[in-house]
Amino acid sequence: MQAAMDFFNTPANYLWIYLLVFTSILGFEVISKVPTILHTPLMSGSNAISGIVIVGAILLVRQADPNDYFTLIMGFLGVTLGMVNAAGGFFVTDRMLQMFKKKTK
Amino acid sequence: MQAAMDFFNTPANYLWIYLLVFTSILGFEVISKVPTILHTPLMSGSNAISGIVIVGAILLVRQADPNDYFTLIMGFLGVTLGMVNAAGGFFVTDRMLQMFKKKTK
Amino acid sequence: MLLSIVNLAFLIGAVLFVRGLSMLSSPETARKGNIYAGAIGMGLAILGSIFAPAAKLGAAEVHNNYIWILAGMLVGGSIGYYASYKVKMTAMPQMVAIFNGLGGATAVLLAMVEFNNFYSADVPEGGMGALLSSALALIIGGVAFTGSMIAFLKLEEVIKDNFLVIPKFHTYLNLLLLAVMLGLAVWVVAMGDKGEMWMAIVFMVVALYYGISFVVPIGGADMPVVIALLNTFSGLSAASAGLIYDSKIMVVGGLLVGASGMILTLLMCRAMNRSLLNVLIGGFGGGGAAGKAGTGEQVVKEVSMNDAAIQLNYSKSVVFVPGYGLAVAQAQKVCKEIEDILEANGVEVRYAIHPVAGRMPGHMNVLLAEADVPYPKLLDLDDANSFLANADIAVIVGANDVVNPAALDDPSSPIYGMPILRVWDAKHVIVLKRSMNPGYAGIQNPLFFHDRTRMLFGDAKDTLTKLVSELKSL
Amino acid sequence: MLLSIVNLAFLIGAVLFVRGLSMLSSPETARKGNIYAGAIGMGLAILGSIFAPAAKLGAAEVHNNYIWILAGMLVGGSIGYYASYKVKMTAMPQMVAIFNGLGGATAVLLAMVEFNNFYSADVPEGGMGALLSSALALIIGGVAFTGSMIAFLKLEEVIKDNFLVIPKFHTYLNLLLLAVMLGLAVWVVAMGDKGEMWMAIVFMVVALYYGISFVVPIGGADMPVVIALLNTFSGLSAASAGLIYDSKIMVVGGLLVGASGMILTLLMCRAMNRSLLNVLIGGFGGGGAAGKAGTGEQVVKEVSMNDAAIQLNYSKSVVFVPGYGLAVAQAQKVCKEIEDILEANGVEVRYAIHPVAGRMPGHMNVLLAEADVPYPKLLDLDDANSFLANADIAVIVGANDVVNPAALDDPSSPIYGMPILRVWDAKHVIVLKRSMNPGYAGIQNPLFFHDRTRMLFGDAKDTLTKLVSELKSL
Ligand SMILES: NC(=O)c1ccc[n+]([C@@H]2O[C@H](COP(=O)([O-])OP(=O)(O)OC[C@H]3O[C@@H](n4cnc5c(N)ncnc54)[C@H](OP(=O)(O)O)[C@@H]3O)[C@@H](O)[C@H]2O)c1
Ligand SMILES: NC(=O)c1ccc[n+]([C@@H]2O[C@H](COP(=O)([O-])OP(=O)(O)OC[C@H]3O[C@@H](n4cnc5c(N)ncnc54)[C@H](OP(=O)(O)O)[C@@H]3O)[C@@H](O)[C@H]2O)c1
Repeated sequence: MQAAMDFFNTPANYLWIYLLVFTSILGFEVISKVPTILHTPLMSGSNAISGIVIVGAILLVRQADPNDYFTLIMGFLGVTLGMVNAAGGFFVTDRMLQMFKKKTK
Repeated sequence: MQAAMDFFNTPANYLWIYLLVFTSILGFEVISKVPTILHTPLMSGSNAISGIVIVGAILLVRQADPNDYFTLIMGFLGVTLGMVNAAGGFFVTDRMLQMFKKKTK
Repeated sequence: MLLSIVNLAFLIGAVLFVRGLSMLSSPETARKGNIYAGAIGMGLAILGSIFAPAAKLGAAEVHNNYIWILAGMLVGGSIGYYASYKVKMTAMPQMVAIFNGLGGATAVLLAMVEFNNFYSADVPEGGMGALLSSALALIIGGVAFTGSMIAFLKLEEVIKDNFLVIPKFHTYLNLLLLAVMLGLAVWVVAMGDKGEMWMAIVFMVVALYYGISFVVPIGGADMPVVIALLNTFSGLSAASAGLIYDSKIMVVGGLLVGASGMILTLLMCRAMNRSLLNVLIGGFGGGGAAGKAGTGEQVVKEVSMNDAAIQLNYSKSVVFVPGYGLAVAQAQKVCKEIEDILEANGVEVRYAIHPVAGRMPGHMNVLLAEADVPYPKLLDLDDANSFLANADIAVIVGANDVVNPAALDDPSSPIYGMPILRVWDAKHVIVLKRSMNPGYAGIQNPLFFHDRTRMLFGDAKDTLTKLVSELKSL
Repeated sequence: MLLSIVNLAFLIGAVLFVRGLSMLSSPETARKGNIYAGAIGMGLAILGSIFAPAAKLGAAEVHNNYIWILAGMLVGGSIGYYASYKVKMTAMPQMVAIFNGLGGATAVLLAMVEFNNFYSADVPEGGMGALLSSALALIIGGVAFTGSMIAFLKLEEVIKDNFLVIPKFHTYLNLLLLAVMLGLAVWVVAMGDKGEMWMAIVFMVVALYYGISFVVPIGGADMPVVIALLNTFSGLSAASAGLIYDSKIMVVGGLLVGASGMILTLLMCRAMNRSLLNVLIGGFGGGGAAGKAGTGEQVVKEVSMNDAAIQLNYSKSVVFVPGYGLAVAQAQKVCKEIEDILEANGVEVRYAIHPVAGRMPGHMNVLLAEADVPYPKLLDLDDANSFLANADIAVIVGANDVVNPAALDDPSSPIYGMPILRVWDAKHVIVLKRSMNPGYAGIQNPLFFHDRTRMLFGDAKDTLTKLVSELKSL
């Protein structure tokens, strides 16, 4: 308990908590404005953003020892999966939104 | 220039910058939803929030040496002015919004 | 200098995520928004992490191993690109489910490597913070991973609703698993550097199993809600992994996904008039064959193709009510064709869009947009109900649950209380479906036995195509 | 433990600021929102800073000196409370200006003390960060302080538009001052601990003087825009002071105020169809007596009280167009009384609200809310213009610039291009004002010479009160 409180009160961690709280609120504010007709693209588009884990995987591979195959393979898998998520999500969303576009003509 | 970049790149400062950027965006998102009819209360209500400087003044007085009259008087002034801003702003906004309230009956 | 550029790139990337999502709130800017967030923002993040100097990584040595990264990106990018162009619009929920799962899996990988590094280091770095964020990434990512896979398999109907379920006690089993998982998390974090790798492995196994056990008893009909919820999880797991790497852009991106998934989850629950808890532990749809009874006694009236065409042609206003069947039959373009013919004859045509018609939020909108239906013709629930009150004909194209009057008047029905489209307010109702089979909720629909209702059996696309030629020959 | 509670209180306070402001977006929740943000949020922040343990302050010793704090709070609270109950709704801009100034002044005080501590310490704490945030608080707070005071004095008409202004070169003077001020800031920060207190004092003097010089040449008519801008500054100065004290709640609160001020500034500029730059350096209103000419030649037609009453009574629809004069005369309640009488006779009554009518954004809405006019009767610019096209009578109650047709058809007019209310589209126009004096922009209004226009001179409240008795006696 004490340890948890100390953790929370460390200035750097406490600053992180502010960032977490306010970014979450921002997320809710921004996304609650999206109208129903765009909910499918929202779902796939925001899903694509969760491919951001790829950043972690890239940093992991870069730090790995060239002989540490465990880490390298895990990292490679991470980069691959993250990229499928990011690229696939982006392209499918674009494909959908292209349809919405056409009607403005 | 180098000093400025180092400053920006220090992890703690960099984290602060995120908080600054995202809180500002959040502010714009939240406030741009306020309709014209409530702009006067918004002006005075948000103005009241700028009375938050009182926090700084309080911390200042608490740290001052009891014989350091320069700091004490500056701090006292700060607390007073901040309090006028916060309390005055709050009450005047409340007074205004009370009028808006009445019409729902 | 490089560090400043990289830091700035990350910051701009994170801002673009927010900006892109907020541009999604209007059809005019949506496509650009996706490009801002999904291409430029993500691109900056990837470039930033590839070129970040050693100082940013907080590592003494950096070996780069760029070949591994490039290989992963090429493989992943190609699969993603290929999948996105192959997938049918009807299969979007499955696609999102798989992507969720992949994001979650990546978070699990990262967490396990971090545990491994932590325990194998002489002086573990990061202390409680490192363990806490790894534990979070592991739990949330693990549940997102296996949960999404089960959701995918359920949607593909590879596994059935009663697969692996212990009928009465599954809820208790899940609560037990949850408690064990959280207990393990606290234990691992509290042990600090006295912990060992096997603890993390046990923890991972439990988290992965919990994901399976959590989703397995939920009825197939509720999968879209579950997928949106797992979307939240995959976002939060990315955010937790971001804490491991002290990466703000991962945290911001992850939280945005989390917020989006949560909003969609709650929205679907509200549209079905059920609480999230009810979806997660409640039976609905899980029972599977709750309906189907009582078909024998009542009589269903059919209408001929020709009669239907004449009725449509001489009406003043027609409302199409699309549902999941429209998606299955891919009938949206033919539907638009009929709209054009009718409008040319002066008939007023609208589409009534129920918020949970189809299999994901906004499903019908995407399909009709694909067919070039202008969106002012799409009415939402309230507008549609008031329009229906004065409409001549309602044509139900493969919808079922969303037009089931039992939701209004039969308290024993599992969908009782869900707001629905009051199609029987129109003077005539024509229902296009292939059989008397029930919809996703698995229950019979009294609407089909209503006096004003006429059935037109057959695949929606076939039927509509025939209607087009009938209409043209009138 | 105490530290955790204090930290949590600050966090909750900051969240309440956001929540409160977002509740301001609907009249139903607005009052509660103000209580969340202004009372509970601020209360938590104050309590937190009073009880924060020494560790939070980052100081070895804490002397508390609670008596000074208590005294300041009592004095400040009483003044604030008293002022808020004394101020007339018409004087809101002045009040906001003063409060802005106080916030800015506090930030200046804090920055100066920080400089003093920094330079007098053996080993200065905080380095570049401390100097940078103090410099920011000093600049922004200083400008907000003196700028607001000048804005206040201008609104109270204590100082005139040409006071202290060097006619042609003032813009250059300001640019020079700005450059000097920023140069000083860079110098102070770059010198680091080699700096001395006198540098900070020079810096402060320049900043305070810049605030004066910045606002002095701006025309009285543009004061509301300036005040909103200074509101932004006071918020940002609070945020900068927050950086000095490493206080997140000050930063969050300050930034929210900054965003709000900025939005209001841009909104007013847009409603006047001018850029912010044009307001800040451009002459409009500054010239003062640009209008007033040409009154002699054209003829103004008056209407008698009795005729006006009859016209109103037998019309089908009446639009009131309130302006600053309504506020000055405090005529909102009588106006509502006339509305009630007319509506009882079956006349449709609406209010046309121009976004910059009065002296601050939303000014008219507050006044009419005070008189219990239901807000669906308040039409915004576009709705009002389409309603006016079919209205029988437009009654201008102390408005002038916002109904000036020169904005549409006279490219030489200083207000050309500003969107206005097209009152002359109504069948008859009745103008209530005291004289032929121009409005805030200081220019003559061709509307008063229009065929359809009849003047009804006198204080708006008197005139309307007389109209009430005429109407009752009909
Ligand atoms: N949209 C969402 O976000 C969401 C989220 C959660 C849950 N759900 C659930 O999904 C359901 C959606 O309701 P709904 O009315 O759209 O669909 P539904 O109730 O699932 O009914 C679909 C109907 O389409 C017919 N059909 C299938 N293929 C067809 C074809 N090729 N041609 C013609 N008809 C065909 C089926 O009957 P036949 O087999 O006889 O042809 C079935 O009756 C609701 O229960 C809702 O709660 C949706
Ligand atoms: N609202 C804002 O946020 C905002 C912001 C920036 C600028 N402004 C500026 O403020 C102006 C607002 O326009 P406006 O049409 O509301 O007001 P206005 O143009 O300032 O005109 C006010 C009129 O009210 C009359 N008046 C004053 N006291 C009166 C009384 N007791 N009884 C009857 N009439 C009285 C005055 O004429 P007499 O003296 O002859 O009676 C004057 O013509 C615009 O120029 C706008 O750009 C407003």
